[in-house]
Amino acid sequence: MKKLIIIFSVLSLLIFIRPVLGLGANNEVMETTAVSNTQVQTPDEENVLDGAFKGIKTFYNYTGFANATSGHIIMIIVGIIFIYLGIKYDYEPLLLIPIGIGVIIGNIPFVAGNQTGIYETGSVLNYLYFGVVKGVYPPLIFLGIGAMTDFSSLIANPKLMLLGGAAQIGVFATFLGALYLGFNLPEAGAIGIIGGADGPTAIFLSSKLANGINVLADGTTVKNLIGPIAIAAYSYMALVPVIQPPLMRLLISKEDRKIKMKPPRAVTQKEKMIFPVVALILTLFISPSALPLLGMLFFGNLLKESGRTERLAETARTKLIDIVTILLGVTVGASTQADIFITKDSMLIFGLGAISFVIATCGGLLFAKFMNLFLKDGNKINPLIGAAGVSAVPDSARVVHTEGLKSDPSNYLLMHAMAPNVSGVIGSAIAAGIILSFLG
Amino acid sequence: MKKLIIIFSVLSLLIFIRPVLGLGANNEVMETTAVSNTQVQTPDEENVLDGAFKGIKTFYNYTGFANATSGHIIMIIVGIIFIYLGIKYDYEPLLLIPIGIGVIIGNIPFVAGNQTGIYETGSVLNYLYFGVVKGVYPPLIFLGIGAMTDFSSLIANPKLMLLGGAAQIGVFATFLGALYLGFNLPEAGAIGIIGGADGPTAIFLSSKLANGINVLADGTTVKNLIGPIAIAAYSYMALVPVIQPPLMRLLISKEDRKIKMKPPRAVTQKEKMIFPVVALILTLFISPSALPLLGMLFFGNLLKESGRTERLAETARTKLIDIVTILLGVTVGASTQADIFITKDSMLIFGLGAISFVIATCGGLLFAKFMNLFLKDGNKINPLIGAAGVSAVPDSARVVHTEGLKSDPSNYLLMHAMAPNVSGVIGSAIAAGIILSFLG
Amino acid sequence: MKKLIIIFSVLSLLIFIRPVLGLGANNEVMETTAVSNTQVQTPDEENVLDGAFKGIKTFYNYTGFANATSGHIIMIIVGIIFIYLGIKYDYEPLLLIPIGIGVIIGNIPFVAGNQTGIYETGSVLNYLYFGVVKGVYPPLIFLGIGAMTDFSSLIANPKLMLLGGAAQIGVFATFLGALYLGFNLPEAGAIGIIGGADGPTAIFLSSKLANGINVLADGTTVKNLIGPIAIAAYSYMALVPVIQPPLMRLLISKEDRKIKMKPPRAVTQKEKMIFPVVALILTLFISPSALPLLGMLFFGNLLKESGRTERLAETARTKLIDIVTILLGVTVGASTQADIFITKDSMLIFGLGAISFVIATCGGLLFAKFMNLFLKDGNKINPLIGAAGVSAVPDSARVVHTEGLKSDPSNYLLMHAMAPNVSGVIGSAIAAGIILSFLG
Amino acid sequence: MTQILLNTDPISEGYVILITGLLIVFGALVILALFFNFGLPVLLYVYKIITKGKDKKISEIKVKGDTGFTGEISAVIGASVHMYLSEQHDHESAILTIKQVKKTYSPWSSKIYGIQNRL
Amino acid sequence: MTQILLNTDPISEGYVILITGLLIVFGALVILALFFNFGLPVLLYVYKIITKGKDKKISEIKVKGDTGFTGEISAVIGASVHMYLSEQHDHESAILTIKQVKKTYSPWSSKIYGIQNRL
Amino acid sequence: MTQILLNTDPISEGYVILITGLLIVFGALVILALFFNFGLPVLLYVYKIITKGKDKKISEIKVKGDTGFTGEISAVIGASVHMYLSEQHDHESAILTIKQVKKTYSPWSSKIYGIQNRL
Ligand code: NA
Ligand code: NA
Ligand code: NA
Repeated sequence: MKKLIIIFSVLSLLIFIRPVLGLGANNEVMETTAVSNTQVQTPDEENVLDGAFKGIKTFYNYTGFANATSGHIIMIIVGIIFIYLGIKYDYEPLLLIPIGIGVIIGNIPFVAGNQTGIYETGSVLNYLYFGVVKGVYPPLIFLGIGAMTDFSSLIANPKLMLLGGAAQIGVFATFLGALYLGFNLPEAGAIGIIGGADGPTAIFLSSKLANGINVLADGTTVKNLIGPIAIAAYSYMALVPVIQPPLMRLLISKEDRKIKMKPPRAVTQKEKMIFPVVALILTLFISPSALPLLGMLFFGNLLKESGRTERLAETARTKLIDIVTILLGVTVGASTQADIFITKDSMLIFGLGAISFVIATCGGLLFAKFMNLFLKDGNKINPLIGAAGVSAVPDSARVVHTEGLKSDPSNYLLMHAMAPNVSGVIGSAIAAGIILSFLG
Repeated sequence: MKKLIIIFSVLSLLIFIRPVLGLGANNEVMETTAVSNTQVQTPDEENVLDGAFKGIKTFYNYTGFANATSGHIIMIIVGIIFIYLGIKYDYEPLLLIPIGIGVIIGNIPFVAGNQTGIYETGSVLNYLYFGVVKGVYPPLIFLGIGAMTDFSSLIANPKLMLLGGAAQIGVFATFLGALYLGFNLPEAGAIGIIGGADGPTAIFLSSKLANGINVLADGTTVKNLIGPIAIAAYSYMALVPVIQPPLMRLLISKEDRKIKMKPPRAVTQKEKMIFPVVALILTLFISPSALPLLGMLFFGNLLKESGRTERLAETARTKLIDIVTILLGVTVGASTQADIFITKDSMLIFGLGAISFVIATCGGLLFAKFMNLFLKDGNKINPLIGAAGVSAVPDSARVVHTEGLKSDPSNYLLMHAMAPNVSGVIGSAIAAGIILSFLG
Repeated sequence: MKKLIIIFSVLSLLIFIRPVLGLGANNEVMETTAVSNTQVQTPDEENVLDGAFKGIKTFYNYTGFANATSGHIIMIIVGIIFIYLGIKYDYEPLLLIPIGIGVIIGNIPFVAGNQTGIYETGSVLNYLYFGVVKGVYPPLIFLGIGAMTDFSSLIANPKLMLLGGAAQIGVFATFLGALYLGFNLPEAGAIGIIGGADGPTAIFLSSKLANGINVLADGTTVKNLIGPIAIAAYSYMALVPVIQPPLMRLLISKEDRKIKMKPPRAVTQKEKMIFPVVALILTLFISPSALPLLGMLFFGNLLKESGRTERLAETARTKLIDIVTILLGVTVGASTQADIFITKDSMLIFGLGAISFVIATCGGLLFAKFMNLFLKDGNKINPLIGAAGVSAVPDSARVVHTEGLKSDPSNYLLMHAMAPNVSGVIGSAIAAGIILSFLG
Repeated sequence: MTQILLNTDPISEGYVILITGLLIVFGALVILALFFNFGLPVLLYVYKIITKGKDKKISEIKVKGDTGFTGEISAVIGASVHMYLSEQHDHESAILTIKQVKKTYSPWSSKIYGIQNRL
Repeated sequence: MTQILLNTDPISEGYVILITGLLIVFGALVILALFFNFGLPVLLYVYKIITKGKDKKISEIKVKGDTGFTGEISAVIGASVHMYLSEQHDHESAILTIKQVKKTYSPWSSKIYGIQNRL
Repeated sequence: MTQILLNTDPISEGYVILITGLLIVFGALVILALFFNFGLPVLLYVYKIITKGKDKKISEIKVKGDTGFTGEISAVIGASVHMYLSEQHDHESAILTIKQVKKTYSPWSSKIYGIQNRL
């Protein structure tokens, strides 16, 4: 054994250190005499050595150092900031960290042609990005959401659903704003959905309307805005705890903030089972284009509530949603390749996104105050929960809860805020369906 | 901060409530004078308002209410019934509930062209349906099955395998029946496999033979029968506890039902490890076209029995099979889109399906009685276990067990019924391979 | 009920046993008189019976028995040996068992045309093989690896990284050897990476360079060497405990083997969080083509270390990596279809693979001795850990540990060996990137 | 890809969609709200009459579902969504476990490996 | 897609396939049965002779596999498939655990994270 | 697919790639090593100064991270990689648990179902 190995290694090392020993390579190849060999040798020697320098020079042109642009650097820093926010301040870490690292990955400077970049056909990232471009990931995430969401607060107090509707003002106002800024109709529709405060819905709609593929009646091709829209949606969702509180204090009076609401009634298991089925049929009959989103959402919820399919629900809300979240996060992040991402449009979209969240929140809050005009004392709702209508589940609900506690430490609003919160999800999915029907 | 937000929201609200304030939209766009503005204004106002009504009218044509047909309603009710059976009577909930909700999702009336329906290229459902159409899901499910099935009862008592063969009479008889009813050969082959009482096998074979793509020698294209066949197979599998008992009482005498069988011998771990490898080679050498099914089945079983790959086996029989079951169930369900599903063919297929289960059960029972003629006392088998040969693991085995207990409360048949039960699975996979070789 | 079933079964049985009763089939079809019927009958009878024999004859040509070649038998035996090694000696069971069963599955003889084989478009195996051909599986595995690898030993003692570099000599020497043996440049590059002792990297690079698709400048198409390269890489990785110890004893003196190393310093959580981000940026700026591999590796590691995304890390290192491992193993195994796999090239590749592991190990060991020349006493490293630089995590590290204990039972080298071990992974990924840039 | 151009001017069309959209979203949620306010109770009542108490299985769950689970209590107890949900969840699965301890799963029949039902 | 038309008349061809198919399915299962009745014992005996008792590892498992696991017992104990399977399963993994507690897994080598082997 | 032919003769080119490749691989690892030897400490020091002790959360983890976890100890305790890693892992998640017990997760916000964070 040892013997064998010695021979092995010696032999192979010989081959390897040949140039040092100065034996011609090509003489084994093209039988030449020892003489011509030595003649060939010296040039060959240099050949190899300065070849090495040439090689390094050549290779340098492939490195990121040779191809880096200010855009790449900026985006990489942005990615690092995302990660930092996720880790340090715990803003949506499960999204900001994958997206952040994705932004870095997507902005490593490379030379096109080796199937490296996310926009190069045949690259691995491109295959994984497929699920975003074709809108496949969002419904799978909605499946998991459905399997982890409890709709009882909504069933117990259906009128709170309207708050989820009011917040959709954000969607349509942003849509209008985008039109004013010169985006064409489908692009504006996709941008508007940022106001839905709902990442998967935003990705789904933009993949259908602003995918860089569709051609309009007037022959112009829509821009690919999936990246900016997704990043905007997720960023502002992460910032809900920063955006909403000031608006609440601004629009809701101290007394109103103190309003205590009646505990929601208990909900039977049977109601919970019927809810997803009925909601699915009703909402989709009204807005069929929302089918992939709402269909999967209520499917997941039925798996959870049926009491017979717990193992499927468990898988849907853990491993399945985790896998999809990982792939979605990193590819959405990587889609922010500097040369494609850093454009005036992206900046406009971020501006509109901020406005849309503000409008949505205000819409929810004001509509809550408006509803109170028609409710007799004792039944009045605490207007704060209107802010939860933007969805961004369950952050905005928690923000409401915290604000409520600030004005009255014994006032637990979380349960009540969950109703508008989840109806906000349904609302923006319906809105997405409507926009898709009109502009798809 | 506050300031900023106030300006933000005020500005944006302004934009939003413009029509109420009566400021022209298009005058910002096409610089007109204040005069022309007010002139333009009023029509524009109406324009927008009655435009809204027009809009709602237009949108109404997209809603399910506008497009619903009796077919849609019927199928939605069917879906609800599936879910009800799954939840209330616990018939195969892990299959009936996903399929049921899928049936509902697939029968939401929509206007074609927005990539909504499962048969529209580019729709999410269509991408998920891919795994059914290409027969990718069934082998993955077989992988999980293999990783959760214990073949020891079969190893301990190999002669019981024949019962699994006898039940395949159901497959070929149904095949023949379908020919009589005018289906062409490939279609008939796909329909026949319903008699295998084995969902994944049925989907796999029909995706290869009756997929609406293949063209026959005489130029006719085969019909796409995947949906009806899958639904029929799963429905009757769910109804095994209803279908089999009467046939048992009909064909097996009271005394026979009382027969007690010798306990199976213990099986060594080494035998369990060898079984999947040998069974894989033997069965696939005989029926190579069954490779995707049997290959994965025995692969999964080896992962389970090797004792070195427990973590892979665990994943295969839990999360992986769950994910595939979710996707398979909902897409198979959704493939029952009324306009495509409600046809005379589907009705015929359901009829044949019922017959096939009856024949398969009878075949198993009668063959068991037949075997007893050659077995000396003490070695005789209880003919009831013949019914387990239809597979439908492990329901039919449990049905046998229950029937056995009815005639003799001390007669535990489950262990013995598992042997024909699992061999029924192997049998119908082999049968599928044979049919595929002949008609593929 | 009973009644119904009796009629059912009787009817259907009638249909089934028709030939026995001697009723003509085709007379129902083509209205003939009872007379012509009986005339038609007898021939028809024979027709069916000797038809059956014809049928069996025809079918026999589809069976493996009819199509088996010596190649198939050899490969099936190889597959069984893989499984045996995995189970009996616990060599990499999680890889050898799936690959082994895959080898068997891939070498079941079949008649082309029924979408059975892994190389037939439309077959299930072909769809699963996609992830190998397109290099999608390897990055997903690297994601899981990152989520389960602890880089602290590397952070604590960065100079040990160089050992991971030294071992890459194996990669380039093998590359050169392949050139000598007449492989063209891309093929040689893919073969060279076997020396990286890193399955996923080998699959990734060969899927890009030696995929049977690319066309060279001189018009020749590269060979598809993914199968042989992957099998070689995994086989020798499994044999690391056999290959390395003799070389260690051969090259490292008794005293050197006794060297005790200072315990690595403790590493803070913050360093662990920063490592993946910085390492990702640095390594990919230098070798951008390694992006899919190193990007995912460090992404997974950040998920692990961030402390905020444990659920994603957990999924990545358990269920996700398990699923990919199952699919990768079985398809890589199945890709060894005899007619395509058993070639002179494969044999050469196995030879080169063996050499490459030897060279890599020697390179690591010798470089470790070389480093000691520059380290003052007390800081000296134990040259044995150089062998861990080949990666093959964590086997080679464990081998080092065992060898260390043999010469001094109180000398725990594992911790120290992990540093070169993981840096070996990074090193060979970088090398892959370089080769891809030059030859891609 | 069909596109309805109600107006030549995208801005006006924008307003149309804005108003239409809001009305429809509200409409949808109102209908949903109405159903769960009035439709559902009726429906459940009818169902109860039809099955007149035969309906064991689920009613159990129902009863269980009620006791010790008024919104107030959970609102106080579960000061976090998770707490609320997970408690709810254990609560259910506790019942399910009892019911399904004999259950098992397989893609042919959902009855092998019931334990994993709680995986 | 190849199609053999043994007969011009599909019905007759149907009967051919029916008879052929049944014979082959039976044939396959008979061969399988015969192998496990006669082939396997021989094979195991040969293997035992070859490895003449060196064969520790697996034989352990074997022994373990036998004790306390005759079909009758499990048939009575495990009145449900699940019970039977899961017990069986714990049974094995118990052994595996002892054997593999030091095992770990990685796609290069299957030896990191052995604990997760029982995940 | 771009291919640089520095030499007409593949063998010589092979040597070029061999030398170039080795130099670059080493270069990369050297840079990495240097950064973690000198760059990182500086970086952390700067960060510390900037956040001057505000930086609670992570420093906790840090401290925790240090105590009872010198390489030597783990090298002895964890005689297998797994032991080492998993201990490390429990170690962290213990802290995380305390920190995140109120956390919950959803793809909109990562805060529903924190418990499953340890799934
Ligand atoms: Na929303
Ligand atoms: Na069957
Ligand atoms: Na390596």
